[in-house]
Amino acid sequence: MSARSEPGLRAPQSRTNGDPVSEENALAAWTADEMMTVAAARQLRDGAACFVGIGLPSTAANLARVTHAPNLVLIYESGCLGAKPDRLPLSIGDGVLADTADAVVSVPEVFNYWLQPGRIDVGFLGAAQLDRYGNINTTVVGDDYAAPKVRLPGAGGAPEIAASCGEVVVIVRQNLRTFTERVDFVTSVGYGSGPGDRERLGLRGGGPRLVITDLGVLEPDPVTRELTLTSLHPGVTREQARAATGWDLAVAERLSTGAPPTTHELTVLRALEATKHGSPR
Amino acid sequence: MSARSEPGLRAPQSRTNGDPVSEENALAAWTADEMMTVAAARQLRDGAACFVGIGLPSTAANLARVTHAPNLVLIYESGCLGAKPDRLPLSIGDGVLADTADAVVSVPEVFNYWLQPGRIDVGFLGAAQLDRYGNINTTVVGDDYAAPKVRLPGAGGAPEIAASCGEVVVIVRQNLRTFTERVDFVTSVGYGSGPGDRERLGLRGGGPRLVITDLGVLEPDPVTRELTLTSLHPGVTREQARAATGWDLAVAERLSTGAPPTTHELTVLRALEATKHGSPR
Amino acid sequence: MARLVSLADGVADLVRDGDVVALEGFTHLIPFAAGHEIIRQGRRELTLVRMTPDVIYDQLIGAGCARRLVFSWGGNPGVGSLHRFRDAVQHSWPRPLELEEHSHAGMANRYVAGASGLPFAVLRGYTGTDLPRHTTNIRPITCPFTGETLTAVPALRPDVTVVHAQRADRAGNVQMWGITGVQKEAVLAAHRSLVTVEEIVDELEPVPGQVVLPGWAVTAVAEAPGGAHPSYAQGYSVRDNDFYRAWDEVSRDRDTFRAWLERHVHRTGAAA
Amino acid sequence: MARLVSLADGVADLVRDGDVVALEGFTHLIPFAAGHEIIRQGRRELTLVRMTPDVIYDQLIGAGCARRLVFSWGGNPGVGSLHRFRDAVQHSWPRPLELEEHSHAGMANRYVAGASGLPFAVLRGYTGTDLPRHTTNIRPITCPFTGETLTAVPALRPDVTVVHAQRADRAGNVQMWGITGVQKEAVLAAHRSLVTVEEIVDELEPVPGQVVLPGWAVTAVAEAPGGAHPSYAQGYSVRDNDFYRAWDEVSRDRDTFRAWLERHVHRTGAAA
Repeated sequence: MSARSEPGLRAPQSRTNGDPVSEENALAAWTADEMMTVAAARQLRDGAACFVGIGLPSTAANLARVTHAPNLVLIYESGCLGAKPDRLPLSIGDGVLADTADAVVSVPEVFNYWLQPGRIDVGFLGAAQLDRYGNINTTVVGDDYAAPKVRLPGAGGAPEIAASCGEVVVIVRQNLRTFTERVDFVTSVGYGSGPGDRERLGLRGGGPRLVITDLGVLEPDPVTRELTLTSLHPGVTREQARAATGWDLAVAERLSTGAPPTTHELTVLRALEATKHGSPR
Repeated sequence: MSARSEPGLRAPQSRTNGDPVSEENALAAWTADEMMTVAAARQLRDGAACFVGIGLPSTAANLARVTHAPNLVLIYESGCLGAKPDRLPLSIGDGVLADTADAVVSVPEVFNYWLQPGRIDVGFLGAAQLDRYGNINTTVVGDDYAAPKVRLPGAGGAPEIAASCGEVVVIVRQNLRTFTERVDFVTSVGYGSGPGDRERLGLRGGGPRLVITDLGVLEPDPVTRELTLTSLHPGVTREQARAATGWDLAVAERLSTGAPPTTHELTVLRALEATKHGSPR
Repeated sequence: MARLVSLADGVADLVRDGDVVALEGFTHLIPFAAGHEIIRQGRRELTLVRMTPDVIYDQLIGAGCARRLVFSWGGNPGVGSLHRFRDAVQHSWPRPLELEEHSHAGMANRYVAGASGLPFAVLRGYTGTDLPRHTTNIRPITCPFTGETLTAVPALRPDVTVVHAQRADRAGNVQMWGITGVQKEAVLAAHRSLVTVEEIVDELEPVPGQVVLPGWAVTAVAEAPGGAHPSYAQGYSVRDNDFYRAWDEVSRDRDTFRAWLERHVHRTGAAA
Repeated sequence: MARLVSLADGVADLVRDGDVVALEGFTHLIPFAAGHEIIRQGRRELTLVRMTPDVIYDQLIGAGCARRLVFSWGGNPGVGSLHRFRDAVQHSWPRPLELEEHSHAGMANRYVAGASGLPFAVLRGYTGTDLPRHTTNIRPITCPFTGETLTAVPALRPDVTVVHAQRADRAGNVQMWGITGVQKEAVLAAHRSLVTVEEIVDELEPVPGQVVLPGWAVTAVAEAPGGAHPSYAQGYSVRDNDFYRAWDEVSRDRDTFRAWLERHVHRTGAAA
């Protein structure tokens, strides 16, 4: 049940409300990452087909499946279609995914027959850097590709997930390192440099519909395509969000506040997280 | 045990030698089709991978497998790799092929991963018409494609079998209907219009190595690529072969005579044929 | 999730006059029952697509359902020619039949392109043959890396694909095994799909060699036990080779064919 | 028929200095034992190819075997970054590492093209990303039917592909099941192939979800029980997630890594 926090993440202190003396208080003392995961899970409608990356996306998708979306179809790039894991996989290829899938297909098939034609409703992506148009970098930090400051894992399935899914949901912690004016490398295209770019490029999926962070939720402006803060998590201020963004963050006129995690959501999420912390049976 | 003969086939009478009074004589009284099948089977070396069409090619390949080539790998376009049928299939998709195969793959896979890259040593083809360069027609008889004299089944797998297998063996009854100066439609390319044509077309397989008929065996001249009669079945004369050919048939200087079917070959062949004449168990 | 429907409702709903229709099945698992229902419901002006149009397409063509055939091998497997197909091509009976003709490799790749959401597929094929003379759907393409010339064929995107499988569960997940041919590609390439099955079960027991089509990728599933006859469903039935042999005689003559159709298709209702 | 060999002999025979080598396996069935044998035998100047270079490639890179990496995602799945990979890219330790970088879809299709004997593959991919700026191996291609622009990538043809599978029989027919990734394509795309297996058996009992590679399409098979550890072989072992987590610490420091390599690879012989 340890909260996963990353060095450098400026976790808003306001969100660990008080001393966890009772079980109820312990549940109430949710972390920023938990709020982010719960907010992401809530966005998944039952019955949707969802292309799931490992880490927070997988946690959120499984949380949704165990709570409000029992018929969510989880698709992992390892070839597992309709996986129904009873514990969180550590990787996209854990045995529990193949064991519980409706079908296990080859990796070329999952990309060619399932992702590419636009059969997947929702693509769930993480990001190391994100810009105001939802373009994503997971390749290198630094201006020089050949001599990067930080070498990141790279593209994986993301470029085509971002291109082909009906819509994309990005889960990323919001801070000056991740929310940058310009990504150092475009690994996956959001809205390019603005309106009409996806169409010009011939990308057939809808692009980022939501960016869910540890501070709140951003949505692309319907006209300018610029990511706009539309919702804050409980206890977070718009100033905190703007201070954690490397560009002049647009804020919606009607800025809502998300509901905190329910006891049920937290209980299920923590039970799921607990299954990840050992090797599988 | 009925001999399959086709109306119009001029079966050389010399080959039913005498009255079948004893069992040995009965075995000795082989038909032209049996000789053709046996001659084809003998050409298959043990361990080769062989792309098998239905009918005479399938019969010959299975005869080879049951006699001298137990490790012959039979590949059917239905996706059965390494089929080991204990009876002759009527179609390329009989259940016995899937039941006995090393692997059953999809039809796209058999063409893309197995045939196209040149993994198959021998392609076994039939023909409705054949010309002096081994080009094959199985599409239409008559000059006008749109209003054919006879509409034949068409290409099936043959064009790419002829293009991609290490070598091609053609089994066809030899007569003026089949051995034509010019095929009415090139369904599958042999040597095109002569030396260098396969290379110019970029066909990577070796092309027809043998044409086995009910009269004898033809092989392409190493220089001119023209099919040349190199062997006659027992009891057949070169004049019969030339009379059954719609062009001026080249005959090898050293024209050999093939060995008649052995008792073992005939017994096995007839046992195989008998398995084809009912519905499977 | 696929809808569970009766065969009659499935055909009424999903197969429409003028459609591009693929009934696939490679010797094994041929959707005969669905084909007969299409004949019974009197569909017209269909473009029939199939790698191996065999007896079921001979029946559809003879019954006058088809305007056009896109195919790679039209015969009675192991027996010989298709007489209704021949009669349509050679004598326009009961109506003219346009042909678009390919090789198996080309047709298989056209379905693959359709299933993959690509406009075309690339293969080594057709080179030197007379096939490209008769359609604009076979074209050269140059490799942007090696300069080599290969062959391109356009994607097949049927309006509706119909296949037969062994089993489905109540969510419409479809399971087939044995020779599964190009059925997965044909279903995924199509705008709509109808799968007939030997039986609908509560749970799909995994089987070696199985291909599973998730229910959310299938439009409708209809139970049609024996729906592949005279083709077969591995684990449920064997191929009725005698029927295929007998078809040669039945189909040779127009009147014999019509009588057969009347008796064995029109006067036989679909499973409810 | 594939030759049955010891792992040491198989690597000695089939993996050569300067080769383009693909060790494939998608989280499941990663050929760790074979990778360790490559390190032990001191192979140099390899071009390593793999969709998901993870811990085994981190080890090969850290051990100095690789000159170049062709890949689409280089991380420790579910844990984080690969420190030896990073150190090679950022600080050229123990030697510089050239990169050629793709997406998963691109890499998978490159193997498909290789397995299919085609010089290139077509996909909807890479569009708008910065990936094409850094390699000439991603190019536009125009559909000859619709005029649409798509992306082409060249075939991968490794000199040798190494994979791990559950079982083989004595003729070298290989059977794997569970998540089988891109292994079939990687083997068929290669000029030579080495398959390590959990066990060699007399007869391959069919298993649901199996992929069978015929022995005549494989160069050599070596028995290497547990040869996927810390990855796993479905039906034989489970993924050692603790190892993957611990690797983060082991690999962070060059000396700790060297000590680990000495103890767990160099001082451990291959299975005979």
